[in-house]
Amino acid sequence: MVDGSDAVIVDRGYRHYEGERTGSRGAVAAVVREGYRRVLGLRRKARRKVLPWFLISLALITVAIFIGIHWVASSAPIGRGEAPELLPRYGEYFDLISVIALLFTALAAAELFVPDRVQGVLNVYFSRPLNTDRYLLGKLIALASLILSFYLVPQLIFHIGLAAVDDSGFLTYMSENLDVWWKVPATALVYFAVHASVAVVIAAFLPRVGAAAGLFLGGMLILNLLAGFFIEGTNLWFGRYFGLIALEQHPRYVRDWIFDIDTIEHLPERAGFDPWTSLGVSIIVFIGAVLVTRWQYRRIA
Amino acid sequence: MTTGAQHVTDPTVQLASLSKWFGQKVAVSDIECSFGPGVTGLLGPNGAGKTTLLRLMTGVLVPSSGSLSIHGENPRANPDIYCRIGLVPEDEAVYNHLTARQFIRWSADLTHVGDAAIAVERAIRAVALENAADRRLATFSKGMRQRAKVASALVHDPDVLFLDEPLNGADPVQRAALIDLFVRLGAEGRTVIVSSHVLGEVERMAGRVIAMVDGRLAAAGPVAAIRDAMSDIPRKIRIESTDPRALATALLTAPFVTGIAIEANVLHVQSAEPVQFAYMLPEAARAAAVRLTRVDPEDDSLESVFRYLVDGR
Amino acid sequence: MNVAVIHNILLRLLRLRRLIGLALLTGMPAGVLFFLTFGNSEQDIRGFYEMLNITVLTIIALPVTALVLASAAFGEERNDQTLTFLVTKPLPRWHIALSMLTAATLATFAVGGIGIVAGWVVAAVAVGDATIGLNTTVGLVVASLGYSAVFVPLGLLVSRSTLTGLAFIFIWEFIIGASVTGVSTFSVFRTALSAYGDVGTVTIDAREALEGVLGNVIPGVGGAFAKVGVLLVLSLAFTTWVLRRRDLANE
Amino acid sequence: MNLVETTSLSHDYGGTVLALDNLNVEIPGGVVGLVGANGAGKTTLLRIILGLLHPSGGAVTVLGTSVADDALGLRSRIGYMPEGKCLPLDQTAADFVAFTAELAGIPSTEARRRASETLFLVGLHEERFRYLGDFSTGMQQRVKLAQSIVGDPDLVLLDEPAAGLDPAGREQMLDLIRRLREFGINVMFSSHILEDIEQTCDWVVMLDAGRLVRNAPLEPPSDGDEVSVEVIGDPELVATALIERGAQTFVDGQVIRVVHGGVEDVFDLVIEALAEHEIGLRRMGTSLSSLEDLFLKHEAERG
Repeated sequence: MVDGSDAVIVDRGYRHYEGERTGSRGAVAAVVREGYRRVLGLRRKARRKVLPWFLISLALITVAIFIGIHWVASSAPIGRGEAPELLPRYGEYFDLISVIALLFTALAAAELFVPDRVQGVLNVYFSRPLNTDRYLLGKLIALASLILSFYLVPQLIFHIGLAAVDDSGFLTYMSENLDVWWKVPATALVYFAVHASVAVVIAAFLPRVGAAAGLFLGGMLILNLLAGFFIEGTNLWFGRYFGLIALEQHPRYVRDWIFDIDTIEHLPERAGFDPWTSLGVSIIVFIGAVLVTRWQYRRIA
Repeated sequence: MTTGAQHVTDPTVQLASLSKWFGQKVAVSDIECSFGPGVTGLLGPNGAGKTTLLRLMTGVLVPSSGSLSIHGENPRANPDIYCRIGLVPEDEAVYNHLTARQFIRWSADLTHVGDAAIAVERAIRAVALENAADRRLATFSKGMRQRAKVASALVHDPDVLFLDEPLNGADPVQRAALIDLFVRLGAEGRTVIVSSHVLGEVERMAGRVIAMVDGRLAAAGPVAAIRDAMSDIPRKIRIESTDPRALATALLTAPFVTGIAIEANVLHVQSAEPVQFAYMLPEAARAAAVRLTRVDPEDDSLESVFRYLVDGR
Repeated sequence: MNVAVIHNILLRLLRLRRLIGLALLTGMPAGVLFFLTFGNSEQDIRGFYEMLNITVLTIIALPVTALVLASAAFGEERNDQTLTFLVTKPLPRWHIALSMLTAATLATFAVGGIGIVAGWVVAAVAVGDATIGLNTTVGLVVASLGYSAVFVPLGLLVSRSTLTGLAFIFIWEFIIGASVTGVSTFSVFRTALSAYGDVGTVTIDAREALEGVLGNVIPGVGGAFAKVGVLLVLSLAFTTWVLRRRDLANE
Repeated sequence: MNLVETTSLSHDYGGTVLALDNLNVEIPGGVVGLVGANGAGKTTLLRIILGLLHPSGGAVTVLGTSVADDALGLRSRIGYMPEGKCLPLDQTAADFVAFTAELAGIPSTEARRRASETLFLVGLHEERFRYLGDFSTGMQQRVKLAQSIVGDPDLVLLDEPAAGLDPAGREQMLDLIRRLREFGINVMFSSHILEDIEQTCDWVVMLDAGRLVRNAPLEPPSDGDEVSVEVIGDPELVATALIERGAQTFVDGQVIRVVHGGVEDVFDLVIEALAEHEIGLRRMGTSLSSLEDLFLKHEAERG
């Protein structure tokens, strides 16, 4: 364009956009991407990154430790191959990760839902080709992919790690443990369904991130505590149904069922329910949460 | 302002080298002035320190240095003086759980008003909130909330009033009514200090102006005097006319016209001496047989005072 | 003390939605107890009642209730920027401080009282002992006073007072209070429980739980009230000092 | 094509009070001012145009499309700057504006580029990587404007864009609004400050208690109008001269309001009188007082 003798002054002013518009689908995708950034504290002050990345590194460090235990066990000269059932595997890892994930869920749900509402940004969202349902869909996709990744990525690393340190060789281990590929995701889904549902409903109503996260964690604790009292003390025919209010326990019960673990008696089990009931409750909680959240957002939009 | 225009002869509120800083940030710097009966406008752009100064004067904030007195008393040391002070804070907040009447009654009860019921009704009437007095403040519009705050500041018949942006959010009708009210309060001999960044309003109610820029006292004195003092700031004037080119030719002969731009039927004239220019313009237009349809200084007088003080242009 | 101030704060603190939320929280043990009264012996019911009172009510529900209400006394004034109205009134500063403390205590006592009365009625009917709720009520009085003394100045001083208060409960009351012997004396809910343990009879199960929580704190009503009394005086002095000497608005 | 057309548009928020009462307007393109007291129905109308609020009666057509038929499609052609807070304070200006461009359907790389350009236009290029929480009111207001135009809309709705700004900030904002027309963007903005409307708009819609008071172009000065003149020097001299020529005058400080029913041109009369008595002309114009008077008159009639 520019040769030695010419000069060009470019003032573009305001440029009109002539390209393709991605429409509503693009808007949903933008909500999802923005959700990731918000929860993970990306493009935000360092202070905001501390908590999410602390929890993520905690999840990864524990995987490393678990693999390490297996490696030590398999390479130790004495006791090789003895009592492998004592070593923690996929199901046990859920025990650990689910506590960290509970915190992560509390944080993620609150961050995704509270600030948009409190800071009035919803006014901007809904002035774009986006309605309540699509907005919530975007948020749900963001939350689900984040939390499921939080469960599944460490488990995947764990799986590869276990295969790598296994005596029988990498490929043999992989082919002998194909059931992991459905058991782990199915379990993670149940954890997600219960934890995220409760966290989102709370976040959809409370005006502060801290309060929403606190109420979610405290609520889970208190429900367990109360369910314990009911199961122990009540003699009424319907008393045992209060065992179902220990929401935090349902995914654990389902997990033990899927992985065939029977070490702890969870509250719903103590109340005499089978795992199918816990699975059912999880699904109902999820559907209920979707409906309540949708109702709330239609009301305020 | 070395002339002492920042002081009045009959001061009710006196500030002596008052300063306030928050950490590194200086919000109010060495303010030395006094206020007396009548309406005084406290003028300045956003962030100039008007709110901080009003909070210092009303004892909400503690000065970092310097001192102040209202009727000879520092409100921090002697809260009784609050009986004679009314404050309308800038914050939009009010007690949302109360009705307007409850809120005003609460103020009356806390300021030891003799016959509270009568005082409350009088205050409600003064701001014309009779029809909404029993609605919760949460349901009020911005303008109505402002009026409720004004009523609560008036209920105990104070003789010193601090009003921080009281016209914010009021529509033209409410604004006109509030301005009338403030002018009346000032005429009754009360000290009324009104902060604002909308200059037209201050001009309509205040005889005297204290202008702040960047935490410092920038100007003090009667509005007109400040105008005059600042009238020599070079300024642009926008002129709509039937024949801008002919007018431009005529205007260019004047030495104080330093630049002219033509845009459709609009002239933008840059003048080094706007007062001179104002005198010359009608003559020039008549001589050139050009019909003027609109003349506007592009920077409204006091706005340009700010800009001149802030940017030096 | 000033009646208009207290009345206004109480109206504000006890908004219907918050009242319902907190009443549900403090009423939870009563609800649970109701279902436990069927088919259990009087001795068992008494045991459940006391365990619920100690674990759910005194250790979780009351601190949270007191935290929400007492930190909101000044906290909401501060965050909603209505504090300006209050501090520019001709009231001695210690009147403002005392009014706030009184309002916070009354509010906590009232809301906590809803749960306690509910539990008391359920237990009294089931066991046939009208005095059964006396010790919990004494505990409530101590807790309301103690937590208000801590959280009222907190609300004035800190902008995110609820969160800070929650951290106080967790770190000071739960963790440090349980592990450091010298500190447990100064833990508010232990003080409340020390009063609780000194009034009326306590079942054997509950006695064990109580001693587990109290550690080396010796039960005693007089001591408990003396402790919160000192706390209140300190709180009043501190709050007054803040009102007199510190900035009462942000930049 | 009209910007907005409404036919017997009514809305109530469930109570007995009508926020909009049987509104029939045709608003042409350009910069349109929406004036009215608080609670006159300005925000309600804007939200109905956006399709965020479903009117309880009547219909609206925006840019030739019925809102009821395709609200989502319309919204990708409309920008909206809400009144009050709407910014995520933990994001940078560039991130937020780019994000809102993506919401309007622009792919993300292009969105980032447009965000940067738009922030340049509103004068925030240097500050674009700072967090919104650290912005002043005026800067935040400009970010709000930037997010409304970043998606290249055909129409932007601005709800009280100059609220809470100091004079300098307000003037910058009005300047930006005037420039939007050069960019080919239609503007509809609400304000209760009449001066703002007069300085920027070429069409005025005035609402009162949900009813239409006026829907007309902002009149260019014409002969029969009232003219207000601010002078340097003795206003009485001028006033007397004008009265001699058959005009009616009101003097208020340095300002003279002139009403002239005759055939002769008011402007020429004024200039003549000024030149004759060597009085300085500081400011002259028509509409300001007329619009405000209309407003006050209407309010007074309503009681």
